[in-house]
Amino acid sequence: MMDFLLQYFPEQAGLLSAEVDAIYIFMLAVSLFFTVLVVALSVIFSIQYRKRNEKMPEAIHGNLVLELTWTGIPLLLTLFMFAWGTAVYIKQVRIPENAKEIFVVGKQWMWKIQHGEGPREMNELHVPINQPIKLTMTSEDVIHSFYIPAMRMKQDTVPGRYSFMWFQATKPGKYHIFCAEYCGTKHSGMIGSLYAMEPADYQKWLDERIKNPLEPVANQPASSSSVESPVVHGEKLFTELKCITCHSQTSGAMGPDLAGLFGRDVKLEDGRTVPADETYLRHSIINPADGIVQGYSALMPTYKGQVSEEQLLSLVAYIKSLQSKKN
Amino acid sequence: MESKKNYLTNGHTVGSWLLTIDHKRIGILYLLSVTAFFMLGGFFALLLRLELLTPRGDLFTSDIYNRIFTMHGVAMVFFFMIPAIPAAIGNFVLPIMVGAKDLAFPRINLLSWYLYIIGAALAFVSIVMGGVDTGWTFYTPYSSTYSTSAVTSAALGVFIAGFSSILTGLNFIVTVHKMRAPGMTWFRLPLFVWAHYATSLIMILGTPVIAVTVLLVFLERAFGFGFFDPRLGGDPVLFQHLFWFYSHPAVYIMILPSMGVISELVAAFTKKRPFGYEFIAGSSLAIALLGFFVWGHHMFVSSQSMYAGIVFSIITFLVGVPSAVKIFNWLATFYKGSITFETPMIYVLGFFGLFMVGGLTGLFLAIMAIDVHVHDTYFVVAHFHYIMVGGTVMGYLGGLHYWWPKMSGKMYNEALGRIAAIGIFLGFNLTFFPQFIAGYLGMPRRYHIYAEEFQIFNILSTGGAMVLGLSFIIPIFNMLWSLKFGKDAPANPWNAKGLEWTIPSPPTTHNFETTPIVTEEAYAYAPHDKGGH
Amino acid sequence: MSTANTKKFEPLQHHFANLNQQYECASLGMWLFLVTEILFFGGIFLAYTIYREMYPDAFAAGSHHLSILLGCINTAVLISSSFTMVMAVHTARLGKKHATTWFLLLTLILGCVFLGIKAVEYTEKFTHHLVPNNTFHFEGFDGPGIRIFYSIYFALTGLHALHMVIGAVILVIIMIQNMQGRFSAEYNSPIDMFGLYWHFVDIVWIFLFPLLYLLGRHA
Amino acid sequence: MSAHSHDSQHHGGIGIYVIILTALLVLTAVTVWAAFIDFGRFNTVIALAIAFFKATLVMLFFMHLKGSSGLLKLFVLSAFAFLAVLIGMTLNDYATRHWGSQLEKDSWITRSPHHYADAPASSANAAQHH
Repeated sequence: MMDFLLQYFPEQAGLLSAEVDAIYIFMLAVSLFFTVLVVALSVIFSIQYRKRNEKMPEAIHGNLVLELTWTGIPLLLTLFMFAWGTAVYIKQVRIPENAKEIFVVGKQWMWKIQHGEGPREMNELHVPINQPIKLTMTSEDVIHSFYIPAMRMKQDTVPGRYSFMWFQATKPGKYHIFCAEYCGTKHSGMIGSLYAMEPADYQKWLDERIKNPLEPVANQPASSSSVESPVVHGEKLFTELKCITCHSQTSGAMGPDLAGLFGRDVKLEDGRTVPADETYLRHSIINPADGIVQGYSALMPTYKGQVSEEQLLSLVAYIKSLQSKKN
Repeated sequence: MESKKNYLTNGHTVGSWLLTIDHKRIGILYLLSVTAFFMLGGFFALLLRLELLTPRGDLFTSDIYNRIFTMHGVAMVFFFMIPAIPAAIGNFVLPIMVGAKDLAFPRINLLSWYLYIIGAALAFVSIVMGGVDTGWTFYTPYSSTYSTSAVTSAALGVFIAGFSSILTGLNFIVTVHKMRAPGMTWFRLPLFVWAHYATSLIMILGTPVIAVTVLLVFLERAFGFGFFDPRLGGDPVLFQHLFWFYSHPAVYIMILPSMGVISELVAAFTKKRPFGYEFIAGSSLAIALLGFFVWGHHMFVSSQSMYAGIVFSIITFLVGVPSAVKIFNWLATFYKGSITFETPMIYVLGFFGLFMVGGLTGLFLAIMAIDVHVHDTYFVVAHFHYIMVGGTVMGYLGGLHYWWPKMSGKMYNEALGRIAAIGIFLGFNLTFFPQFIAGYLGMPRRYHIYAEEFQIFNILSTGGAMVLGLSFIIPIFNMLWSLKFGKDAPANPWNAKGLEWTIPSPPTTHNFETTPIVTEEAYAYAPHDKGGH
Repeated sequence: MSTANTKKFEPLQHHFANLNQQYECASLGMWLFLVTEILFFGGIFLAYTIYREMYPDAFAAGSHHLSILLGCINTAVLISSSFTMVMAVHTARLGKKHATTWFLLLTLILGCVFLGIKAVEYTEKFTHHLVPNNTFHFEGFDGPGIRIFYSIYFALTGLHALHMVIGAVILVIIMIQNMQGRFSAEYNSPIDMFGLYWHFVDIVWIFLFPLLYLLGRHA
Repeated sequence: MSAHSHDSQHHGGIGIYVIILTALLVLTAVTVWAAFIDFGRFNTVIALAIAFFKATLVMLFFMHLKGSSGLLKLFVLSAFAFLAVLIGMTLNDYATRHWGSQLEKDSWITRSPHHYADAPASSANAAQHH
């Protein structure tokens, strides 16, 4: 029975796929039971109480006990469904610390992916199995949604901020990647494939891709053609764009010291305290005026339009890495 | 009695129809316009299904396909589902049911129809100008900055049609509160009126928010105001909050009137007072009010915070319970009834099966763990079609057949009616059940080109769509046929209780000769049950 | 009632039992319409709330640029027009036709004064490139929030001004009808209903003024 | 006057309207004055409180809500209530978004699920990059 059912399920290739399928099967059972109950009762009553003579039936106003039972039972059932569903949802949303970070940028009708070690991919994602993978995603234009049916996971990529998603492949193979949020003409063409590989194979693929990278992606600026990790690329940009002049970690520098900034709460000039997550870092690069740190004047110019999403990802990755260099 | 002029024969000039303030004529005007839009939306649906026969996009280009599914959505949601039962059947029947000569504001009722027509004209202009390709949800930033299609005129069309819905809701609430016949206490009102009262509350409290949202999108698109555009600092997720604050209660605007119709049909064809009348009436109000607290379940994966998602998820489960209560109460009414199976009753049985599947799959989607997997896939498409077509359209057609003798004075063809009902039920299941399976397998919605492994389900679905399309044509012929060849309808063809069955069919312009005095309780079928509480 | 040319105006419509039922229906209908208006403006107040949380500095800077003097005068003008409107309703109920006409005229004048001041503010914004289309330019603050502040400012005050213009047009019609003697002590619900609408438009401005003009003044 | 049964009682005449007019003008002055004093986060609260008070004054007296049926009051309250639902639940989303960024920190809801512990310590090369 189970394998009959499983052919109508996408590949259970993710750590949580089985748990999601378990809830789904439970819900199928509950729905089947109630649908059969209602349909059977309506058929039985229709046959049993079909009109036989002109006598009008007795009026039955209602029965409070019955009402309470068929309000109570569905209520308890739904609360149980809620509890189980939320428990699995928290696992789906909570990203383990030891996850390997991969950057994903959705652009109208393609997925641009970059690994922590540097190699870039277009519409393809190679990952090792049995290791949590954290996707830091954003979009360059409209809302897309990175969807891997085999992992039972999807997350919208919203332009203007970072959104996160994690999965852990358990079975090697090639799986679909779809764009699930309507994004324009070739929304149905914005697809790709996920290659889950044994860690050894993955490492071989990675080294090979670092040695001779694919030719640079068409519209990438020349400076990023060499395959360097976002952190290294970010550091280069940090000096190129002269961020170092103000954020020079020397005392009396015009800009706040960025080492160890990521993850800390930052007190702003206007009294708010904001957690310094990736979205805050990206926002401060593009719209510095909105988040001036307390004690500093609004000198920083905006870099909007001068940096692409990939460069922003590299800068954010570099700033985050400053933390590890310091402690 | 026949010689007296009834509302149909009271004036034949075009002006007497286009400038009428008689709620019955306005109901007929609405009936014609919503049927036209139902056929337009249905035509787009058939084009979609034909295209999806094959994984490759070989009938249309992607761009045209996107415009077709958007226009299918806009035509069906804004111009058929929302006005269908309240404006076409409700306008006609509700004043008579409460014992009034007309709605509280007849002229505003006519204004409501003209606003609907202006909104429809603007939507038509956008179709002529190449259609809209944003989906009926108009998600920004695509709809406000990236789409090059005629979004502006479609947005204005939806904006104006929204006010038509507001005015209908306003009219119903005032009529139910202030225009009831003497003796018609709240608990003697037919359940149809309760359902429309709850629906009107949603129309009043929800529709203005979609009006202002569409206005903000218009301002952003036309003048560059920066509300939802991330490049100007706006947040697209705020649009989703504003949009779904209305659009989820809007699905209750679509289903509650149908539930009202089902309550009437169940009572009339089992010749019994509905079991738990107060609970059915109460659950209509509960659905209407709770419906405003659940919109976030459309946004579980839209980078909405986890905690907000949990709150929306639990309340979505709570709003599911009243629907279950209604189904069980209708079933209990069957018990010890005297059931006959004219066409409306076939639609009721069809409604039970389809609405059960629709409602329960709604619980699937309320579970966040499953919704993360099936959001924006064909599982969702199948779910809301089971509720909209399985729930609302079955209720609409059931109600149309039930009150047709009263509206037109003619009896429709019983056999043809039953064939259509069964055809719709079978065709519908064949169309949408395979989509549940394709959805869970991961087939995303709004896809012009899809992966090969989903093809078998799409072929079945297209086959079903042909059967469904044909079955929907039959009732239209049945009604037109009845106008010419149907037997003259008596005042009470179903031997049912209700003020609308105490007046001749078709009724006179002023409905009642003398204002009726209501003495017995609602649905007083049982012989000795004279004293109503 | 000396209505020379128009056929005798019959206040009670055919489908109502008596004038009182007609008045209660009109009153409930008008209040329901105001409920929809509250939620209509509510949508933009939500956008205001969210973006003010996101860009507090930008909203403060934008608000500084608005002239408090004109805002205060406008608030006082609108509150007084509310007063004259309620006086008009009061005198209409007593059947004093001329007093009602005067108060309606006063309300109209105050309404036009309000719109005049609004026009002054808008032209000042147009000349200083503060209209949030692509010609938008604002010195002193270069974040995106400032452009959103002005988008919300123009959306809110624009919609409010539109409601004022519609109100003024209806006010003129009612004034003419009043002078024609259509209203009496028994039948004056149109004036009453218009009064409700006018007071609602005043209430919207009562919320608009502090939220837009008085931001961050204490900094 | 019988036509409008509901407001025959508070036919208090012009006096009440003048009082309300002056109250509204004074409250406007108070709002402006309060805006220039730094109450920190409370500035907004005060401004809104005064605005709501002025609005209720207008509704109760100028719009004759005071003497009218409970039904009208119920509808007005429900309008503000559903507006509060719209703003409140949307703020609930925006306010708790930043909680997500503390997911890594160990709090009772985000304690690292035990079964990840046995996932193979991420392979050597991935570790050195963090």
